[in-house]
Amino acid sequence: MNPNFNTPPAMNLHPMKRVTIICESILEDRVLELLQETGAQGHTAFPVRGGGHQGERCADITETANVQIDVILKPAIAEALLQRLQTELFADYAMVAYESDVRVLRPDKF
Amino acid sequence: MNPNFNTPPAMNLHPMKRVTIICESILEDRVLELLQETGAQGHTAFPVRGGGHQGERCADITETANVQIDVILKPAIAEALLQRLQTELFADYAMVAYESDVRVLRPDKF
Amino acid sequence: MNPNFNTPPAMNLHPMKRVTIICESILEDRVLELLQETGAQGHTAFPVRGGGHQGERCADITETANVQIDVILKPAIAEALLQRLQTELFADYAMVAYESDVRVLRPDKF
Amino acid sequence: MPILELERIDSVTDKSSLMDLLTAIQSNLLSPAILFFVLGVFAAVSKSDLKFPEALYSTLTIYLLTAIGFKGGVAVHQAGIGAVWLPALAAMLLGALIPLWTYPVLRKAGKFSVADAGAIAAHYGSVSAVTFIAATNFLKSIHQPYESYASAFLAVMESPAIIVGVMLGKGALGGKLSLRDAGVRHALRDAVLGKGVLLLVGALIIGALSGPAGMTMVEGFFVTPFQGVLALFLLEMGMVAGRRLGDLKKAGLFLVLFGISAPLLHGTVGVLLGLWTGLSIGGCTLLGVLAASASYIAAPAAVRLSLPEANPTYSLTGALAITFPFNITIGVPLFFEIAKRLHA
Amino acid sequence: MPILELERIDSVTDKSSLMDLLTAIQSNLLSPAILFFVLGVFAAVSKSDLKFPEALYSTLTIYLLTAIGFKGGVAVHQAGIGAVWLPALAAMLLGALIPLWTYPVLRKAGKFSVADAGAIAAHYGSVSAVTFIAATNFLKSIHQPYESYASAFLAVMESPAIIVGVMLGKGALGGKLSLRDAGVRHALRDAVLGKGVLLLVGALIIGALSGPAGMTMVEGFFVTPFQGVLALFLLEMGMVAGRRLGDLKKAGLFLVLFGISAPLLHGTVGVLLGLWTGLSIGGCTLLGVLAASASYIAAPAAVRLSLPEANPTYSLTGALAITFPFNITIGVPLFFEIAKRLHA
Amino acid sequence: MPILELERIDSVTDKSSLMDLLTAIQSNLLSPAILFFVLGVFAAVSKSDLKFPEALYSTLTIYLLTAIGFKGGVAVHQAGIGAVWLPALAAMLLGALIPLWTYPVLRKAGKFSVADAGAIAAHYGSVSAVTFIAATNFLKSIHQPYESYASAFLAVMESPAIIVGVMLGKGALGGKLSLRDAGVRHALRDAVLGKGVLLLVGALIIGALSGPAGMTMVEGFFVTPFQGVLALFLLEMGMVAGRRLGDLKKAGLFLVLFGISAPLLHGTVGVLLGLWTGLSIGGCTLLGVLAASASYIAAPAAVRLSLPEANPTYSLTGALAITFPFNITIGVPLFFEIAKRLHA
Ligand SMILES: Nc1ncnc2c1ncn2[C@@H]1O[C@H](COP(=O)(O)O)[C@@H](O)[C@H]1O
Ligand SMILES: Nc1ncnc2c1ncn2[C@@H]1O[C@H](COP(=O)(O)O)[C@@H](O)[C@H]1O
Ligand SMILES: Nc1ncnc2c1ncn2[C@@H]1O[C@H](COP(=O)(O)O)[C@@H](O)[C@H]1O
Ligand code: NA
Ligand code: NA
Ligand code: NA
Repeated sequence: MNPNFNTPPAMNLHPMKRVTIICESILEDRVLELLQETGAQGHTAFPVRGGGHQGERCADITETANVQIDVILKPAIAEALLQRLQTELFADYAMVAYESDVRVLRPDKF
Repeated sequence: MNPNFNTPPAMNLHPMKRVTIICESILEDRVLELLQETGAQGHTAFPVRGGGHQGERCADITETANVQIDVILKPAIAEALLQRLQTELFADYAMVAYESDVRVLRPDKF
Repeated sequence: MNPNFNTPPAMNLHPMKRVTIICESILEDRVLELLQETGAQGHTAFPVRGGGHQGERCADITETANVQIDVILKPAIAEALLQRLQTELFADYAMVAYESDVRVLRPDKF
Repeated sequence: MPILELERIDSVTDKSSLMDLLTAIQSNLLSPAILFFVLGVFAAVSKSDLKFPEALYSTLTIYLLTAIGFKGGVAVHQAGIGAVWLPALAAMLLGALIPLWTYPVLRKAGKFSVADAGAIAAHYGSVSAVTFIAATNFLKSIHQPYESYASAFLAVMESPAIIVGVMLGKGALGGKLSLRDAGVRHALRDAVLGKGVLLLVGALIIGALSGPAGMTMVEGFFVTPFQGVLALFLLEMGMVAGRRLGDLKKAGLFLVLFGISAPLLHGTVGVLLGLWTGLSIGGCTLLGVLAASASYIAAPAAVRLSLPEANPTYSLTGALAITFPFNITIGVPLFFEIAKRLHA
Repeated sequence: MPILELERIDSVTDKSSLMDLLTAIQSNLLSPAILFFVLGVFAAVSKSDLKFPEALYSTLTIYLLTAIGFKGGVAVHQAGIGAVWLPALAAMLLGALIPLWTYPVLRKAGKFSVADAGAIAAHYGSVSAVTFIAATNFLKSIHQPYESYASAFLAVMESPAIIVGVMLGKGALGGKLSLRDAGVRHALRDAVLGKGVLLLVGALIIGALSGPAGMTMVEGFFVTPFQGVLALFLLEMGMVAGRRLGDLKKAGLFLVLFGISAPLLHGTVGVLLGLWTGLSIGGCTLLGVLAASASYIAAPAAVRLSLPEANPTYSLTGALAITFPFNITIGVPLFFEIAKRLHA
Repeated sequence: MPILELERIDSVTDKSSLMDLLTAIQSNLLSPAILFFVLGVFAAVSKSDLKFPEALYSTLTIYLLTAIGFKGGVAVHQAGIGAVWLPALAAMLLGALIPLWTYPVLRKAGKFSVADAGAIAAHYGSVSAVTFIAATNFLKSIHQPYESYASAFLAVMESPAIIVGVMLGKGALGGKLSLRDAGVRHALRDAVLGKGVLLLVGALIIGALSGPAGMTMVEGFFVTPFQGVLALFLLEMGMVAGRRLGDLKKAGLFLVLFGISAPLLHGTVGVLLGLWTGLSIGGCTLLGVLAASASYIAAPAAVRLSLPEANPTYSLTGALAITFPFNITIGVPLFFEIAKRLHA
């Protein structure tokens, strides 16, 4: 790998995971409960529209609106969260979830 | 690189790319067509405001509003998508696009 | 690390950082000033709601609304930006900030 | 405000004929509200870039539910609970019973799964506030008086069918139902505290408490612009219904037939029930329309959370793209005609 | 509602003098709508934190277009197509022709590129609904009757100029135009199905179909609060225009001059055309104002997609920050004065 | 529109007794606006899924501020600056002074930090437009005339207290204040250009310039639906306040006591000041209500930016969850009773 490509992270930055969940608006409260049970310390949410295997979700009425929920958490619990989402919600609802790497200054906050 | 820094991904997670496109609202339909042609299986979109080389886009009227479109897709087609965006739209419109690495549980969905 | 896991980036893609800032809506202008001082060339913003150490911010009234500000910038200045956010704003306001790796086609734009 | 909202009772002609019905349908089709609905369907089908912001849809919903509840409450204040309780109770029972005969038909004839049949039954037993409002507008436009406390029936008919439908969809008939199930609890909760019921019942109580004095204060907001707001809302509903037309194929022919015959049957039953509980022609029409209507505000949310394995395409397409347009165009004048004849 | 919206025709004094014009301008400047526009400009220039949510802007746009279309349709219903078609056709032709003389001026004198000249020409040939509404308000405030079906002219003038302007901007004069070009198809589509045209024409047809009976139903929404809603909308437009003031430098002196002289010329032509097709003083004023106005709802979207290489700063700054404020403050009373003198 | 908004001055009975007060409170509690507030609290406490879109909250705020400012401006136009300046100046001074005695109490008795005490003092010295509107509605409902230019007092009372409170919170008493501090500059700027002040003062000036002629134009929007819009807004405010009830524990008992006794004291002072500057019973009531009210639109934003170390939970919970409900339910009829007795 080209050493210039990924600049080495500075000392003060700490690795975390960001889990992004996009799902039917109606599920927001259930997903937030699930986050709390998994040990997440916070979350950010906003309404989105989209499309996928369950068809277009054009967000003109609440019933077809989506919400995106982003949560920063310790790497150790990110996959546990995704697994729970899969077991409990993936089968029945329009939903996508993925994780990515992020870095923060205050690791104890998450 | 500090081995503790990037926690090794769990076995069940599969690498994907996330391509993020931020552009004039008016382009939404054209970008969605382009996504479909490139082979993306879904997308998520929401209105944003912003600023860049084409000036402030403060989203108070539709003509100066932006939209952000996120799409998760197979790594193989991510760059093709970015290239098409560049050839067909970058020159003429206010637009930014970038890709990043994400991991999902159900690779066949994307 | 599994070589299949991180697909090697294509030649034409250039590494950048994305810094994501989530904070009280009221701070938007101050954060944008700070971005400009740090040398960022643009930004994208949108209203979000959320919750964290400072309690629920449910965005029903402006006083409890959040904004998310995403900025793509040269890796060299990403950490400087995070450091300034920490020194000047972290203590007093509801706020979260993190950086992640992204890749773009036109590095000179950022 | 008298109990029958319009004093002038047009002497209804005896020879109520097909001509009358056709005239009523025609005049209904040419009202601004219905025409705006058609414009919305056209906008969706022609893929125009017209889009309502989601906030506008929510705002219009909040306004319509609050206004209709408040007006009904003031009418209850004037008529007294004594006049209201019997037809209201009958309406409530009707709502709870509709799923019981709808469900087996959907299972047997429609070959729907347990969950899907329960979900659809819940939608068709519950009611549509906007269909009800369109019916009151129709009655006003032809100067037909009606019990203005009828929106109390609307308020009490929202929830029961949802609860019954969800229980059926959870396998109540197969003895599989558990009241400890999180889904069932969700449904019960949503049936009582969901925003539709909360606004309707809440505004109804406020209207009943503040009475005509309160009405004088807020009339300029809840009454004056009401019909125009409805027209705007129907423009949006037209777009929503138009966008669902594509799902008709997925829904299948049976659902299309069901979406038209269910309101015909339920509407007639509703009119009869009105007759038995002593309602006027207008009141019978409204009870018929309520029974005929299918919910798309309260039911979808509650059902989605409590019967996740049900496919929402069926119930939403049926309620929004078939039954709703049928009711506001043909159903409303039809149930009025039926009420008129049965009263004769 | 009579064809001329105000029955009382003030006997217009003969000695129409500069004084009259100044008085008219002054009374126009002191109307709430214009003052709210000024407040909006102040809010933007002083960088106040006042911001309208985007959903409010869309909602106000939808409301104004629907209301003006509907009112016009009811007027067409009353006047009959016979009275409307000739001036409407003339208005449509005028819209299509304006780009033809605007384009060469912009190319030669303004040194704009082919695409930029086509884009600006499209904006100035098309029309601004809000300017039109401000003009009807002005006429009402001075009790000047006008043909209330005039919003039909507004509806038919939106599209033609966009199509002509885009063709010019695509190089039609250089023979480079291809009708198979995706951009041109987009423009044609948007010119017919864009939300501005769809709402205006749709509501016009609805008004024409439902007539005065329909008007009675929705008057409390589409008429009663109309002028106040306009005032609120102009507050927002003031902020939008105020924020664009900074772009005036980029736009250059030529565009500023053009943004004032184009409406002067087009407005006079519009008034004359009204005279020839038999409109009243009020109707002539409105046709003048339409010709003078520049589009900022329909044109920007269509032009941006079909002429992407055109710089939107030029057309938007011209339409929003120069021509719009000029028209609503000075243009409207001026074209009224011209109409009055030419009728004398 | 006369200076006293209602011509019919009810002969106020002499034996103003506790009965009168209780009757006034009861009738106030049964008004639609207050009942909708209660419904909102219930929706929040019962965790219903009812939610207002943020855009609706902003829109309602913009509407209410603009309407109240405009109406006040028209009244100023009619009364003349001569009648307004003295009580307006007194109101302004009162706003500036309230933080001076509030601050030490909060420091000493409440043990709040310098910043927190300054922040709370700023909120309680500034004013709440919605409380003011609720008070005018109460007066209208009991047919009590009042100086309709009183919203000018509202406009001038917003800013001074914020400036004084921020200076106290920055350590002005300890001599630590620096006027070059960015925070203080922010507060000064926001106190003059924040959206609350801008809309109120702007609309006031517009009303004063356009006068009754302007009022005729926009009455159908700014007056007709006004009270109903307030009811809808109070539904939302009820939800906001209800959600804050949980913070009462964090706020502590002292703040609860303060949130009730501060309005009692300030309200009485306000009524007295009205008496000295020659206001009617209605006017005195309104000045009392203004003094008693605590800001939750202008102050929170300005204070958050200029006193970041202050905990917003204290000031927002006090203003929204304690003082606001107290004022609109009990405070308003109480200050009216005090005004009535002092006038007797
Ligand atoms: N490939 C994708 N990229 C981004 N978002 C997606 C993708 N697929 C689905 N989504 C989002 O997830 C929601 C549910 O997806 P689905 O369950 O596939 O219908 C969609 O409505 C989109 O908002
Ligand atoms: N450096 C950046 N970081 C984040 N978003 C950006 C950046 N530059 C531009 N954008 C977004 O992309 C849009 C178009 O950018 P531009 O083409 O540079 O005007 C802007 O309005 C922003 O929303
Ligand atoms: N763990 C987290 N993941 C995602 N967003 C967060 C997280 N913690 C806090 N936030 C967001 O940052 C805002 C401020 O956080 P705080 O300062 O912890 O109250 C919250 O309102 C959320 O929108
Ligand atoms: Na039903
Ligand atoms: Na024009
Ligand atoms: Na106060």
